[in-house]
Amino acid sequence: MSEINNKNTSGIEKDKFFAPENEKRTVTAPDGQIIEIDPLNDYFCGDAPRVHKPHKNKLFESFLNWARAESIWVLGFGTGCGSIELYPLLTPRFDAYRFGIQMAPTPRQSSLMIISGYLSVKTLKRVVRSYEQMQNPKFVMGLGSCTINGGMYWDSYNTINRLDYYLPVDTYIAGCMPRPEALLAGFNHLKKAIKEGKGEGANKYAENFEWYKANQKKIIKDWNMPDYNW
Amino acid sequence: MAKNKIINWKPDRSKFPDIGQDGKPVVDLASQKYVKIWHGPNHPGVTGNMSLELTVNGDEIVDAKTHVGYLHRGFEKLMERRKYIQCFPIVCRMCVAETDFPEYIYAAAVEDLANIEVPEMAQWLRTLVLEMSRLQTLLRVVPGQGGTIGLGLGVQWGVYLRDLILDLFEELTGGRIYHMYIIPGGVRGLLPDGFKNRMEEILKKVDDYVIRLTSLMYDNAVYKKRTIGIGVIPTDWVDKYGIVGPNARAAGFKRDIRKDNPYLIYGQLDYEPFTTTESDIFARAVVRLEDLKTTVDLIRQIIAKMPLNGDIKAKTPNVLHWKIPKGETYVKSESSRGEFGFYLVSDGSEYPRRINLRGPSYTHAITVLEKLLINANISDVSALMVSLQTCPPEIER
Amino acid sequence: MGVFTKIPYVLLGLFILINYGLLVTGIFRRISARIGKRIGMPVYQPWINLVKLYAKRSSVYHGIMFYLGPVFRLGGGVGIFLFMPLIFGSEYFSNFSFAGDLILIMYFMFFGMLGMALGAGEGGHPYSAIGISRGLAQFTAIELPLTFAIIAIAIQYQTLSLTEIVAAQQGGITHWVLFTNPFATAAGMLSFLGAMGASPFNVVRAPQEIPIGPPVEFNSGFLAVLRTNAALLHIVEAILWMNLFFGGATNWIELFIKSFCVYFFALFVGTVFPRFRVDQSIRWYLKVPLILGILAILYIKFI
Amino acid sequence: MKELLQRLEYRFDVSDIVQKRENQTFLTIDKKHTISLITHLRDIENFSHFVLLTAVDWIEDNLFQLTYILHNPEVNIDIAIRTMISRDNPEMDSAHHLWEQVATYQRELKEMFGINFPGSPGVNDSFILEGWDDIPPYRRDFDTKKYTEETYFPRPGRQTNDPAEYMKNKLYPNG
Repeated sequence: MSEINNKNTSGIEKDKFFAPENEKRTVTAPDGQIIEIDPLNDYFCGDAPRVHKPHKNKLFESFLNWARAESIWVLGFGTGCGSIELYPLLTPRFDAYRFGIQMAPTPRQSSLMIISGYLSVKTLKRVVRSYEQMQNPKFVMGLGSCTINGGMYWDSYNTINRLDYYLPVDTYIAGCMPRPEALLAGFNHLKKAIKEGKGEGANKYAENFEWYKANQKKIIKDWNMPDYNW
Repeated sequence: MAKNKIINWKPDRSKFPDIGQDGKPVVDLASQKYVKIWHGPNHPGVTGNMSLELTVNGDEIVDAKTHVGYLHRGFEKLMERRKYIQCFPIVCRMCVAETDFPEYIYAAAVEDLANIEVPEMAQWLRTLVLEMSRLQTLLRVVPGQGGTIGLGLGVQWGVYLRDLILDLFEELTGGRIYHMYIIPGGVRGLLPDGFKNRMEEILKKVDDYVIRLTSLMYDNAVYKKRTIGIGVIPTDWVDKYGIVGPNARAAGFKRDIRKDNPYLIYGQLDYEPFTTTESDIFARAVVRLEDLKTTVDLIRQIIAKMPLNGDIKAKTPNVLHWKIPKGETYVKSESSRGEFGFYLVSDGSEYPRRINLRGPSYTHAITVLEKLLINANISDVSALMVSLQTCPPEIER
Repeated sequence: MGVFTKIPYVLLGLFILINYGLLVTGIFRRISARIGKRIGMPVYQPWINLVKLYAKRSSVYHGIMFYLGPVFRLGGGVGIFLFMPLIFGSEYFSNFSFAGDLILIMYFMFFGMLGMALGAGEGGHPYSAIGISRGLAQFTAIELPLTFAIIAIAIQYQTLSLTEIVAAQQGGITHWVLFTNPFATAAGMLSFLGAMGASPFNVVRAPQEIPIGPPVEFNSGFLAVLRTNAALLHIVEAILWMNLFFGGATNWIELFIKSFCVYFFALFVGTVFPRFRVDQSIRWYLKVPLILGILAILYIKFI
Repeated sequence: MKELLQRLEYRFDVSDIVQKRENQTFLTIDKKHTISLITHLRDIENFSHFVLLTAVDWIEDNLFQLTYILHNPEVNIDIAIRTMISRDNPEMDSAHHLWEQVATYQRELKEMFGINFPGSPGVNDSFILEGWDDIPPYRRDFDTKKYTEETYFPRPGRQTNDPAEYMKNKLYPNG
């Protein structure tokens, strides 16, 4: 673990975007005690994500998958314009709560990340961090044609074209922007996939970690954080 | 709130850090007296996708900085590579909350440069669409002010009504959020049969909702306690920081472009912008509620006075080879947040040379919010953001 | 009846109450959805949520206290339960109540908060630190009127045993504390709102301000323990208030109905009020409910 | 409006006056006198509301055009001030002392066009982009399509048509 951290820290120190508050420093506390602080070691973990195998008993695993499918907690992170349709989804007209869909305010407690539309590079960095903080099993839903092939912004210099190069996507919902009905249909599709045991995006991410990281680092130029930060 | 308190309002900085030479507080994080909190972008209380860098001392905010750019798509660059007509699907995506205002001002800017006179019927329809757009935004934002401090019930009811308005939009234009209804020279279609009756039914529901919302939110003792006297914008800030729209009206300035520089057929409609002088969160919420009532009234007037039939589109050249004469213009309209304008430069070719959007949040969300947050309680951050009605997509486009 | 023969019945009571608590949570969500014109989630959703949370494959921890925080919190909930007589007159379901159990229950109400504070503090998230300081400060203010109300009841019946307090209230509706000392009931019910974390006083977990307060870093199994505890604690608190002010229960049906009504007092107040800031809520508790609590003591002393 | 323009012409060396509508005027002034004209308009003529500041890239003439739009809320007229600066070493006097929010506009222009405003607070901080290392993206010589194809991973199968050609082929297939 310390080895990985050292590697990360030394790699970053040359970066021109390295934030000054992340540097190693000594601090004098109010009571006169002198403390050494290395934020990157103190705040983040250097462990890469691991593959967590499904339970061996198939019947038991399918029961757990049923529970996962029927209780989807969506991370409340509106990354793009599609988040405006999440209002009707959670209010009387479409009421997604009926299907066990709730909003969760922190990535630690949520199981589904909705990428609601176009994703600029600056947001992608935050999205990757949030995604890595979520707990296995976790799912990603790409909303709108912008996440599929860039959509309306296919030639924009600041938005990504294909989401599946950066995060493992479980479901795409086409449209610009998708209607709430399409979202509900997408949720049903996702539920079906989870119940069939296909919702293994987190394991896929762990298996192809190097590839995903390389793609992410290609476009996120000021990578002033460790490779993996939960 | 007494008036003199607003005039003499100054942040009490006695227990706060010193101000440095650049006008910013000098915060020594290593002294362990302050904590830096990154508020957003993954935060349910932040409007849209933006983040605030807050330095707090206990519950009180010492220093605040707005960070934007999470929604940057480079519209202004993309539009330079698209023909004038190709810009229409892209321009309405600039601000997702109210998609018709950028559409209208872009069309108006093109017509202004090309000297096209829009037929009267099209002007009425444009006004109707703009007011409907304002209504659907306000139905989300007015109860949303309560939602920021834990009163989610009004939001549930309001967004239900907003869905009904969106249904009407769908009937008229074919789209729920993005309409692309206003095109250069006019609009795309006439009203469907029975549209006015269905509109009136919904407006009755909105009237009923306003009464219930008033007793739920505006007469609520806890709501008043949380909002009165918080986030006061002093009157001299209005010109200094370019505050427009409802936020200026709450500070006692009668600024409404619909009234000051009437565009479309607003000159023929009868209404008076509501102003108040308290200028705190509650006053801004009251102004927005009055705006909601005004909008309902305006839609009723439009439907009553509107001609039944007429030409809806002026003659334009083939839009695929349309060369706009050289020139530049600035066109503005009053959105639900305030002055919303386009600066359009044409170099005489088929492609626009430069387009720049002026959104009210450009000043509200950065300069004003940073100032208001100092000395505020961390509980009031999201209430302040919603009361300024910040909308990040129009800052970064 | 010996202590060891009681243990199976205590466990049975715990099982019933946890499930009843989850059911009430489900109904709570469903009714508040109906007020907002929605249909709402299925009643059995809380059970699925628990299964899902326990079934998460990975979890993140931040040290020993982070592990122990949810355990202490659950210990607080179970502790209140252990010393609370559920059914008056039943030998099987009066748990381990004894002569001074009211004091112990008051202690356990704070114990869970403190344990949670230690655990959440180790999580290191600034929002949990803010939430804890708010929660402890507010709970101190909430406990004051409640303590006055309990002192009033203790003076009235000359006992600190819950069983005896319930026994003294038997024999008709007019014997309830609700009628014999309305001030104590008013003060107690107002602090019940705060103890439940219902809307005007839910600044501790305020999702729009500090999402979501102390449990912000808890995930997977830790969160599941907290959720289990929340279901148990809320219903046990409702039963405590029922025992104190509304005459207790002599059978399970009465217990379910009475605790349900007490529980839903918090819901109906909570739906139509936004939340106070923490300084405002402390100030409020030190005004109206505190005066009511003092009045309750004066009322019982001099009238 | 006419009187105002006459007063301005008398005091300042303004040219290219275009009055598009009766409440909107565009005029040009040289770089040196821009800030003093804006100060004059704000303090003497009551143009107290600052609307926007933006730039236009005239790459053919090797010039940047800066446009300041001011608004007079008392008589409701807009005035837009154009000034041309060289594209080789783009630099302009800062106007942040007049309105504080101008600093934000100048920060954006520095990032998106590379126009420098010495002395403007925080002008060198990144505003919208993060870790940008190409030429400023709003300049005309920056090709966004090429950049996208090189940087992001375009999904194969996208067809792009010139709409004029496409409609011509569709409507008149035989030429």
